[in-house]
Amino acid sequence: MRAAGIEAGYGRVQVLWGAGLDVREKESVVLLGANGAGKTTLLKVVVGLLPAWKGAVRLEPDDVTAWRTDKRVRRGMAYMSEIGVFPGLSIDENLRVGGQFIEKTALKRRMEELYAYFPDIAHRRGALAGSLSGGQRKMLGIAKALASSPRLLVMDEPSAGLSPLFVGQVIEVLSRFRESGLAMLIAEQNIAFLDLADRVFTLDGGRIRFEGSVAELEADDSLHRTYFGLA
Amino acid sequence: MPDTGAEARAKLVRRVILDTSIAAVVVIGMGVARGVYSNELMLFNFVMFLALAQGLNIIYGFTGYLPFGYVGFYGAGAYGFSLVVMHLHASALVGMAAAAVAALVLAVILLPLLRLSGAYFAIASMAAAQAVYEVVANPDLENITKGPYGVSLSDVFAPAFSYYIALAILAFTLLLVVWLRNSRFGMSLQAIRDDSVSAAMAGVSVVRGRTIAWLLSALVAGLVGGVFAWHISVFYPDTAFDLNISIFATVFLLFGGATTLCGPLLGVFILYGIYNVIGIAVPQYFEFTYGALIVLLVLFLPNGLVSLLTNRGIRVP
Amino acid sequence: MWRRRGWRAFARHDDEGILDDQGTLHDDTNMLTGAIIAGVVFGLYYTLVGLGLNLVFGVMRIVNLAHGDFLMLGGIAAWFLFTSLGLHPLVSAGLVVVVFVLIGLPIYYLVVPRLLRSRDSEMLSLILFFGVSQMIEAVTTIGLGSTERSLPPRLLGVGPVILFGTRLPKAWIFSAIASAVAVLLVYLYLYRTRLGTLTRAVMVSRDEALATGIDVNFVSAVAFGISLALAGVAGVFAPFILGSITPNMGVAINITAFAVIVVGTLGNPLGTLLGGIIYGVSLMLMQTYLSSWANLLPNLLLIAVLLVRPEGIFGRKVRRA
Amino acid sequence: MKSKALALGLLCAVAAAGSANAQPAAPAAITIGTLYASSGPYASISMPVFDAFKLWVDQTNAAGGVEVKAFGKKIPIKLVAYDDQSSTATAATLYNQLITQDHVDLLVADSGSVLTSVGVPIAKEHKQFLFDVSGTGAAFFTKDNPYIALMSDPVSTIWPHYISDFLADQGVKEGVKTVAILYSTNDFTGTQAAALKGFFERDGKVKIVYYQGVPTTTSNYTVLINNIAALNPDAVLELGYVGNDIAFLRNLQDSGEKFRFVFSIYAGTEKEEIEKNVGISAMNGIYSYVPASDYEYKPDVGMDQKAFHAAWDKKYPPGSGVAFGANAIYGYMTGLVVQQTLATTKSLDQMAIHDAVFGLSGKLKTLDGTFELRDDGAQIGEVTPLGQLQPEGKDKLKLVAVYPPDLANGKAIIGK
Repeated sequence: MRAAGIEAGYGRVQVLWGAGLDVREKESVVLLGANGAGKTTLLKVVVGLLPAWKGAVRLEPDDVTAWRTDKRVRRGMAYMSEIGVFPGLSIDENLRVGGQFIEKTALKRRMEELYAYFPDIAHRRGALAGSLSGGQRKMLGIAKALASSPRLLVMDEPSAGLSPLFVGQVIEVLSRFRESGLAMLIAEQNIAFLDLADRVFTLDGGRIRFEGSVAELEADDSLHRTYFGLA
Repeated sequence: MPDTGAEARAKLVRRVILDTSIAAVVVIGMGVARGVYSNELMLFNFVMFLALAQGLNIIYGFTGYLPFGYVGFYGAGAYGFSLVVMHLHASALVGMAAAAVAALVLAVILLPLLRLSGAYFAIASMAAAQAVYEVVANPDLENITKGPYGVSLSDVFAPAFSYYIALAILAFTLLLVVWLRNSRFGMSLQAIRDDSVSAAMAGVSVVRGRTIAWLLSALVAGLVGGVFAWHISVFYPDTAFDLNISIFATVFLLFGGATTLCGPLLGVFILYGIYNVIGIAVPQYFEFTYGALIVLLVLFLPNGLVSLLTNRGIRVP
Repeated sequence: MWRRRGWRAFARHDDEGILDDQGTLHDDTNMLTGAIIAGVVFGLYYTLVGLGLNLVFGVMRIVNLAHGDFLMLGGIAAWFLFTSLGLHPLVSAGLVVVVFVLIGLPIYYLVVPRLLRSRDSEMLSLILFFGVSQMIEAVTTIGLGSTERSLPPRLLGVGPVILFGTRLPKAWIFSAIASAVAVLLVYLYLYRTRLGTLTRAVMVSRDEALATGIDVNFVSAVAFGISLALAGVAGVFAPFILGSITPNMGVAINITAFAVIVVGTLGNPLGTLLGGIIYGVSLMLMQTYLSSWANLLPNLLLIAVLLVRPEGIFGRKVRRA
Repeated sequence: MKSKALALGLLCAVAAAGSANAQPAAPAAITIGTLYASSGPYASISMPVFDAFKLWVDQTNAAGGVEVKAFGKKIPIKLVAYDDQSSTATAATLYNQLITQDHVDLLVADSGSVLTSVGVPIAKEHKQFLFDVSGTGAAFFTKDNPYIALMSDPVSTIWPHYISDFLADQGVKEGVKTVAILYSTNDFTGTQAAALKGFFERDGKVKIVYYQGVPTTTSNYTVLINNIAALNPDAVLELGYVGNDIAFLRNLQDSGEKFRFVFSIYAGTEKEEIEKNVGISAMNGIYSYVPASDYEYKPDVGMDQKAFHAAWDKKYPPGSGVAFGANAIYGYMTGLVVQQTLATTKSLDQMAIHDAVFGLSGKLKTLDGTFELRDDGAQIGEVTPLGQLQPEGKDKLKLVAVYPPDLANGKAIIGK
């Protein structure tokens, strides 16, 4: 997946000024940025929830810039928003909605696989997602996004609203999927997620400031101060 | 105005002068029109709708609440006027005071509706107006309201005098809008409309602001309803609570563009003008065109005619 | 009402020397139970009237102020099919469902996606559909004139059906059954089909549905079509329940339909069932004990529910501050 | 700017006064202004009146115009008609329009009390005589207002007395002891109900066991009928508009309840319209008023009922929308009064027209009976006998006048 020269915004307010990034096959990329830097906006352009004013998004081998989200999802992209689940639907239904494009028996198989990954939610399949705790909800969100067996999982702040303990659990689960060969694009401000990163992009004021490995990021003094604090 | 510089103040003064002169031209124009055009009732209806559209502007334009049942205050005013004149044999001006009081009392009773948002508020206010109508028109209350049998107020019938009182109400309403557009209070109302949470944090009293706008808006409708009762002198409850009155005022307001002074005026002059010219001859075709116009308006020009200019950054009074 | 032998029956038929088992005992308790039973059956019809409106609100968060006019069109269609082709209303009902779903799709794509992009779509939808309602009313009046139209009562059978001792028109039973079937079908659609699950997902959160890659427009368009079909079916029964249909009946229907769906929880189509029954029973009780105030009822119910329990019975936050 | 406008206004006023003062030669046309409601709740009573009035205008013009005594010759009629769509607000503006802009010679009101109401003060204010077709509201007729006369339809308080007379007279003989009155809460039916209640209480022969008003928008009567049945009344009087009567009669049939005497206003007065909507079996045996559309008065002026019905069917073929009924008679009847007024009035001055209209009182006999006015303008001459819908052949119903005896052409059948 490659996005280049993206300019986008809401109404008249421009948020992105020529941002671009790429995620290669089976690669895990973390997009680091403070609140308001434009992370969510960039992800929305990537998955097709927001039109790009300028620039292009490619999901090799296609130019998907003009595609709607549902078409991109069919093509192997999945998006997990900050909310991530439908609180008014049951766990089972959430997964089925996530895997809506998959053929019936394949979906059933896929759901069993996912329940095996997430035993916490597996034994409450009929319960409403709204009744789950924050951590469980996040797990369900991931499971729902993965229900369509995507090649690329795009996540917006999986740590939002979670206690450090649950953040650890989320990272652990994601790392397992990373090992299984899933490509990931994670927008975060929590540096704990850098453990998952093959590469890092940082976004500031609607522009990409840095691109490179975690080690290179840590080597850069000013960036290091911005994201790791003075500690 | 947060800016206290001399230049800003001069700018404000210029704006107020411009707004006020527009208001004055409209009021004087409608006064003069009565001398040259003899269908007084049509002119009176224009004055009524000019005032009602602006009254609605006060609540919708500045707070974002759109009461579909705005006609409830109008009806309350009409009956406030009629009850005092019928039972106490009061003079018409006392009746007008009663009209104002009746509308304000109803507005206070309905204050809790302001807790509802958007469409719920619109629908609930419509139900409230219907409920008041059902009470007023109930034959069990015939001794008080004359029930469904209608009111006759021939004792105070004074078409000329009541026309000028209607003009005075229009002037009052227009000045209210001018004030809201240019005062600190009006600005804070708009801030609440756009973002009630931040406005509250910025120290603007959300509840107080909305309440005042609601009462002012009701007051205007009540006064218009009162002067309507006076001017027409014979009417039935379904005339005073005709939902079309709300709907017309709403369409005029939206067509012209809320929050501005000129928008609602344009809306009334253009649409009600067309209505009176064409609508009278071929009402069904007109009703259809009117409906289509509304649909197109909402889809392509949701902020009204004036947004053609404001979208280009031009300030419309 | 109980119909059995009683002392009053004797008194009544005494001078004719006839006593049959049509002898009647009426008392206050029977008026009460009669009103409640009639109210439930009548309420089922109003469930049908409100069901589609609520579905659209639930899925799109817009208020279709032309719902009553689509209902009227359904009635006109049934009238037309009967007078020109002699079609039975139950057959017409099936045709109306198909045609109205098909009409609903283009109307949806023409109007709603654009509407939903605006700043305050919930509010603007009220106004927009008011315009649509005006257009429908005008076209119908131009085409057909404004007099009352209805279908012969015999089509659904004349004479009463006795239900728990209360006499009810046959037509009421038919429309109550039609309504129950409609509710059941909507339930099956929402809870037993893939598209239905997606529809509920859109109802829960339109944004999340978009993010999940659901084709929200298609799901909504289908819901819109179903909603019109439900209105149309309700319209087919309208001549039997409301006596007759006129081009301008839509507004009154709308107000009642609002009351029904607000009472039964906005945005929850199945809650409409409860709303309809509450409305029906209260209306019949009002007619029994305070008849001239009966019209006050839907309005008061609506306001009371919005203020006291705005989230309805199944809950959703609607208050602003 | 203001003074200029004022001067202009003055000029206009002077011009208007001038033209009014100088007695002009015969005008090219007599302008008659009227309103009608093509949509809304009053369309069903307004359109037949308007169509019938148009029929009269066309007929008159085809004959070379209307005879105007003041000019001693026939002058064609120019009809100016606006659609008020059942809205009183619109109607008020339009009455004003007709008087002040179109300067009509004669002003004819829309049908029904509600749409007439707003015209009454406007006509009075502008000293324009109002031909009130069927606005029977008692408040319209006051001694201090000479600018109104009711053409057809006696005032609501007179209309229903044959019902109570019949029940007190023949009904009681057959054992009718109790009556239930169910009315729609509007001016027209509300005043009739109140009048009936007064008559029954005054006579003291039949007891009212149920007296309830329901909103005019009521569209189903099942529970109301059940409740009435619970009280076992011998007679049931339902007073409503067309839509109410349709719903009531359908629900009554569906409920299977039988009462010995059932009355509904429109079952007879708009028989064809009701028949279309409820079918014959639901109307069999129902009592109603007998309008002139079902009763043959011998007219001195204009067509009789049969000829008029034929002319109507020719111009408005059955099924074309507006059904023949009492309101059609009212519209034609109004035309006849206008015709006779112009044939006798000294001038087109509005007070002269008042004198001419009142001069016809008691003398004019049309297909609607005798035209007679009280001195305040209310109609008291045209009575409406009580009738009953009785089978005629296999699938037809005939409205038979059964009371008072001098007008009766059949015998009432009171149920057992």
